[in-house]
Amino acid sequence: MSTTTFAQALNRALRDSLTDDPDVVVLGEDVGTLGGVFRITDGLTRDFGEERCFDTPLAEAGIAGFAVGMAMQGFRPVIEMQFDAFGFPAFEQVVSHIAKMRNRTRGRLTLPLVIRVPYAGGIGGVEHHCDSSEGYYAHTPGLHVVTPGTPADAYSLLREAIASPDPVVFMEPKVLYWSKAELDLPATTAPIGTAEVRREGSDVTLLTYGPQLPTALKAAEVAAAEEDWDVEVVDLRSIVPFDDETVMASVRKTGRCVVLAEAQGFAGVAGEVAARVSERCFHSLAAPVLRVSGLDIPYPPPKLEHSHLPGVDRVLDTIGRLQWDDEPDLTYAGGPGDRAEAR
Amino acid sequence: MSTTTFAQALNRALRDSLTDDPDVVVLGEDVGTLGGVFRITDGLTRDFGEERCFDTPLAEAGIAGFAVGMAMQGFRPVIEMQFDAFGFPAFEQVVSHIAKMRNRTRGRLTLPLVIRVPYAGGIGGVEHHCDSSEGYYAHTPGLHVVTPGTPADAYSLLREAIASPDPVVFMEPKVLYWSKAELDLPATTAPIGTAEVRREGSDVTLLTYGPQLPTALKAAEVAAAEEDWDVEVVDLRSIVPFDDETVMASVRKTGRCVVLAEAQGFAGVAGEVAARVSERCFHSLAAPVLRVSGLDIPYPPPKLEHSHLPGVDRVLDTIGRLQWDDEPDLTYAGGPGDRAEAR
Amino acid sequence: MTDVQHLLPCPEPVRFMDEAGTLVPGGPGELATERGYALPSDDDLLAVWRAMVLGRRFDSQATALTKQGRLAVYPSSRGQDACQVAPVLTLAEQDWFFPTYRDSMALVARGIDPVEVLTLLRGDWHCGYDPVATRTAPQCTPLATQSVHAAGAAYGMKRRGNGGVALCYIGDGATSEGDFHEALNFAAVFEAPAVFLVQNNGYAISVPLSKQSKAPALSYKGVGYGIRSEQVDGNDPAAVLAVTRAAMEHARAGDGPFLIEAHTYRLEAHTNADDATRYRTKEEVAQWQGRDPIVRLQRYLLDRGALDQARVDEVTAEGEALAADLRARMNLEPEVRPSELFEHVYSTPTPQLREQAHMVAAEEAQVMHG
Amino acid sequence: MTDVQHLLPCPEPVRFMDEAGTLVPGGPGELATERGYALPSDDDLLAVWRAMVLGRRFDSQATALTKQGRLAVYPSSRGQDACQVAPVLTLAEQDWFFPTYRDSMALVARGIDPVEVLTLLRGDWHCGYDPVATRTAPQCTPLATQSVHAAGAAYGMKRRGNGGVALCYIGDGATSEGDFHEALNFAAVFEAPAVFLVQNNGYAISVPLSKQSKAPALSYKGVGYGIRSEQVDGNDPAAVLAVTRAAMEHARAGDGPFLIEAHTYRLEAHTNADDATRYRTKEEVAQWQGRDPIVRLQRYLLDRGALDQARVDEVTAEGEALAADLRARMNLEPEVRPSELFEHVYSTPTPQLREQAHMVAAEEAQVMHG
Ligand SMILES: Cc1ncc(C[n+]2csc(CCOP(=O)(O)OP(=O)(O)O)c2C)c(N)n1
Ligand SMILES: Cc1ncc(C[n+]2csc(CCOP(=O)(O)OP(=O)(O)O)c2C)c(N)n1
Ligand SMILES: [Mg+2]
Ligand SMILES: [Mg+2]
Repeated sequence: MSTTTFAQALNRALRDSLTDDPDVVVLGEDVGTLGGVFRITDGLTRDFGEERCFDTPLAEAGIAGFAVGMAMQGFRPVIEMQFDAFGFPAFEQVVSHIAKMRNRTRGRLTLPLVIRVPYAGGIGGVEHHCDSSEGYYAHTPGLHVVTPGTPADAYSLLREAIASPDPVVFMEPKVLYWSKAELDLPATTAPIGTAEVRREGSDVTLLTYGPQLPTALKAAEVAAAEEDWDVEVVDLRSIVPFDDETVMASVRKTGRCVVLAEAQGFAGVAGEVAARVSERCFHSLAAPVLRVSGLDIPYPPPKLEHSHLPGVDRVLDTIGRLQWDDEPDLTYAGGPGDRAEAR
Repeated sequence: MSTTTFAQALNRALRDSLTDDPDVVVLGEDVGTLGGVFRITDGLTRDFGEERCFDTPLAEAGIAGFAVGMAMQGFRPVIEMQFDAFGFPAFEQVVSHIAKMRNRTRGRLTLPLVIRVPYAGGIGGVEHHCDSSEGYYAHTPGLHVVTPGTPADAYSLLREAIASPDPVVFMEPKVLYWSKAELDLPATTAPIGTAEVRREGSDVTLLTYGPQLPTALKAAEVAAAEEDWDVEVVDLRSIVPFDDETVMASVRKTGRCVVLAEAQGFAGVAGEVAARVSERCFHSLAAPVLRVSGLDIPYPPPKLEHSHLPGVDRVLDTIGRLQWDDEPDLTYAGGPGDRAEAR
Repeated sequence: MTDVQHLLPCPEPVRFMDEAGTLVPGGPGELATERGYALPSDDDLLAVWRAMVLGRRFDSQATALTKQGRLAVYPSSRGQDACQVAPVLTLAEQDWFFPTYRDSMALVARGIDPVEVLTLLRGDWHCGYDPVATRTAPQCTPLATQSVHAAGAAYGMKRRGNGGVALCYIGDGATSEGDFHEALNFAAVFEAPAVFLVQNNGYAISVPLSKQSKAPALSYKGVGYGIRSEQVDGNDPAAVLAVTRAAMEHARAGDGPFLIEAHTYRLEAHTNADDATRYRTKEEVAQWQGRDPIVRLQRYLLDRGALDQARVDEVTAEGEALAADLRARMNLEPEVRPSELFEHVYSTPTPQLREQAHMVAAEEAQVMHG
Repeated sequence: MTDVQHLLPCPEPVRFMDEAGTLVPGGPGELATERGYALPSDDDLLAVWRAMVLGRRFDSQATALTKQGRLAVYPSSRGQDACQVAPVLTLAEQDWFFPTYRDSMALVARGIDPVEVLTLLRGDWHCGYDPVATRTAPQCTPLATQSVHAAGAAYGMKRRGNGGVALCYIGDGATSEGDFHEALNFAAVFEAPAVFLVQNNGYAISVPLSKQSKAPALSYKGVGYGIRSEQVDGNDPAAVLAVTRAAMEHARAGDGPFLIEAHTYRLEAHTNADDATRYRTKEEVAQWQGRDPIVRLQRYLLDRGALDQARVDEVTAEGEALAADLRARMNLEPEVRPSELFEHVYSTPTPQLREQAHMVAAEEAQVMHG
């Protein structure tokens, strides 16, 4: 076993895919000579040549659309959007073509491409470098949306994404790039579409993914140590497809559920997960499903990001509020009078 | 009282805003001479001149960004995205600037602009002309997202949106453009941020908005006539801000809730609404909150759209499934064996 | 000192014949020859003429089908016939074609079954033909987005070394979109064998070119990408054929992309749902009616004796047969299956889609049996 | 016949002085004069020189602050000093400026408090200055997006009739973005008084211009929009000043937008976090070090006797004072309030934000008291 960072695991996945399949190409801004601003593509151009890993002009719609065209010729492009917010110029290409081409053509024209998106915050980055954009993609039928939380998953899920016949939006939590594991590569973890129980527990299910996985595990530890709550942590890994089976089985077992996601909370993935669990486990639930999400604000400046990011305390507070009241968050929302005034 | 269509109400709102405030300008593709492909801007150029209502080059990011620049000079641009899917090229401008400029500049630079988006389907339109894109905007902090369901609201909410100091994404359900009401204009309805009980009822709350409002009202009628269910229909009107008070009050009263929205269901507005209700009304709920949404597929071709669109029957079926089982949708999902196989 | 002359288009549209089908001596015609465009052979022009006649018959039949409610909508390309068919006839086996929503006539010229061409507009599915088998991308509705695909596909073919070229159509209005810019740039940077053909028909729905661009001509955009460019009289079938052929050869020879602007006009409204009288005059339309590419080429060929009335009648009859067949097949109600909605979204439906498919199937069963 | 010569840039970058600060006789210098660019007066050049000296001192101080952890990141514009300051000095009271993330030096030249300039990078808020009061848009990170704002603001000023011009900066890499295309086109179509200045420093992070564009020069993009264009030696402060001034006058006179490409180089890495040795050679950097715009202009002014050592010392001291003040103020930990996160999202917080503000306030209180 050797120590492998998340970033190294991704790099290795790209290498092994390039080696195994001559149709795989890696392209994007600065992915060539520089090896990417996060060095995820480090050395690929050197080792596989300009033809296999290359820089493009600076235009994200162009990158996405160019990859569509290459995929039409049988290539398997892996494109990088340098940061989450810089994927937005490509939104039309992603939503109107990449997500829909297979369906449009009755499966005759498939687009086996991967869109790598370094996403979310916690790295002290300035505006536009820390957006959580998975909700936009997850709301778009035709895309798979995958987000690893461990180096082993980073490797295995990326390899599977590249091999997939369907387009995959591969969301890489930037904050985890430097996280480590003892790991021998190649490694194969559970397939896309499956969630993973990262910690077994009996009192409450904590559902999370990507950048918040460490927070969840930490919170579970603290909860066990300080509050004697036995928290089961489930890592979704794949947002689309969604693993209802594993998730619902856990909640039916524990009877309580908190959904933890870093993205702004309103109308995103956390809402979906909470709604699904509430729909499907209604009679198993001893308390409402609560969410711990990022605030509904633009990603804050570095010196204030700690107030935005769900932290261990916020998770523990929320678990603590899995009471049996009808209005679980009144503690913070103030009394009814206050809420009326807010209107 | 005279008969007014939804489209006429919008046109009148634009006219009255142009009359009242010399800083209001209307711009977009074909909004000038042609009066827009839906004729919402009909006659504005003729009556107010090219300076107040004008055609732009064919580029949606350009339109949105140009409007940002004009707003910086004190104008109040009202821009039209010709169809929902044609708003996607402007996504970066909307998400990275329009939504964030006020916050970025500590309120010093505000962008009082309105983005009109004819959206959703039910009109036999081909691909890219029927997308439900409200979920993307609702998930973006800094935007107001408003969607009228009646001619009176079309008028009143659009006037309010144009007068608002904040950017408003104004979602116009295309299927309602030709709907009518007996109405004298100008009319003032409840403000942005408030939901409206469209039909009182005691057994179940049906939460909906925009294109599905007529379906909801129809379903409520049929439910009363055929099933003796007394359905309360709540029209959200404004997705952001969200009127928790009205919504929760209704659900606490009825004890049951169905959320009806046309958009693809996964990770969108319906999920948010269902999650909120489940969180906040847990102990009042006699059954899980269920959703009736569009399918998680690209918008279908015209001859198949009826299978995608939530219809009265699907709503009634769903109300009928407000049983007290733990797995309310197993009827359709097949047995557990079947679900395992789906994996 | 940079010299850019070789990148700039001809200062007037390349043209071989005037509106009466007479060869233009000197003037643009001479310029055309100077620039290396050869007047096509009679055989080649006969092929173009036939394809235009058939294309236009198809087009008018499609418009008629909208009146009978058989098509949801139809954007006619009547008047743009030369642009629709001549470039398509220059395509080789391995080449890919990237059409827009307006280019149905071009698809027919490409040999795609007219019923499959109209599937999108009939509404039984989105794209009716097999893009891989026909080497033709789905007709593209989101404007200019296909141009980037064309750049990528062209580069892909270059990488495959199969000698293929991507031919991409785009409208004058769509050149304003950012994607067009990115496409030209990517094609140039990767020296992709792509030919971009702008059908400048003067309008984007109601918006005239004067509100779309202040460029001396849209073909002057090429130099900003280092792309060779040309402008051509889009209603002169000979010129369109000659210039496109040169462009395709340029691309195929590995000399990089090529941009063509063809000046033309759509004689019908934007679609059958549009009211063109709101934004253009009868006089303008009448003027362009006098520049009809079919009339022009037919007269030229008749004058040369390359064509006779018998052949005209033959091809007219061929057109009628095409139209009759199209009518007959379009009058059959297409079979649609709700279950198909779930089949192509992913290679394997997600569990979520399977649940939804079950729901729809159960509803269908209820309707059938209940 | 279309004539486009008046829209094309000078076939070589406009230049007045060489690397040694000697006026260039004939060649590009002559071309410059032909095209109507006047060698700026000594007074004007002295102002540019002073602003460059102060700007560079600011820039090196900012880089130093990253090492002390006072800034999260800093993109230096060292070497681009002429482009940074000369155009800004041509701005009139009512004009608007649209800078990118790299243009901090330009903001200082514009008179914005250096601490407010660095707010974004210190991380206590996003934009530290008041855009309305300073007529300066927030430094723009999403590439090219500001160019469309500039077009709209320019058109807005035209509509207001206030004689204002929008000056927009953009990098060579960012010209590949669709927004740049849309901005030029909108500006041209609406005859907006906007000047677009491309600082072509040869790289977009690691990507060299040769992989970014095959244009003869980026300034050749203008003709495709009907926009007058120019290219200039971006390290010749006199040329940058003269060309920008002409462009501003062109726009102010109602003659529409203007595109300038300034050839320059960033001497530092992309940001302090970047490792430029990965993609460029020491030799290349050294070569450009020899083209330093400050050295060049200073020598020119000294040679002419317009500047003497006393004045050099004076301005150097001014720079030191600026740096010392900046250091002192940046060393104070800025006060941040979590509650502010909710204050500016909307003019009135939504009920949802109020709930979240309550939550954060309660957490803060818990931390304080618990
Ligand atoms: C991105 C996008 N925006 C808007 C539309 C709506 N629309 C369809 S056709 C059209 C005009 C296109 O004009 P042009 O490119 O000149 O092509 P033409 O219709 O003349 O063939 C518009 C605005 C669209 N299809 N896609
Ligand atoms: C839309 C977008 N895509 C990607 C980035 C990431 N990025 C920041 S700077 C940069 C390079 C910009 O190069 P250039 O325009 O030449 O400006 P320079 O940095 O040389 O001043 C990139 C790719 C971004 N900020 N915005
Ligand atoms: Mg057109
Ligand atoms: Mg650069």
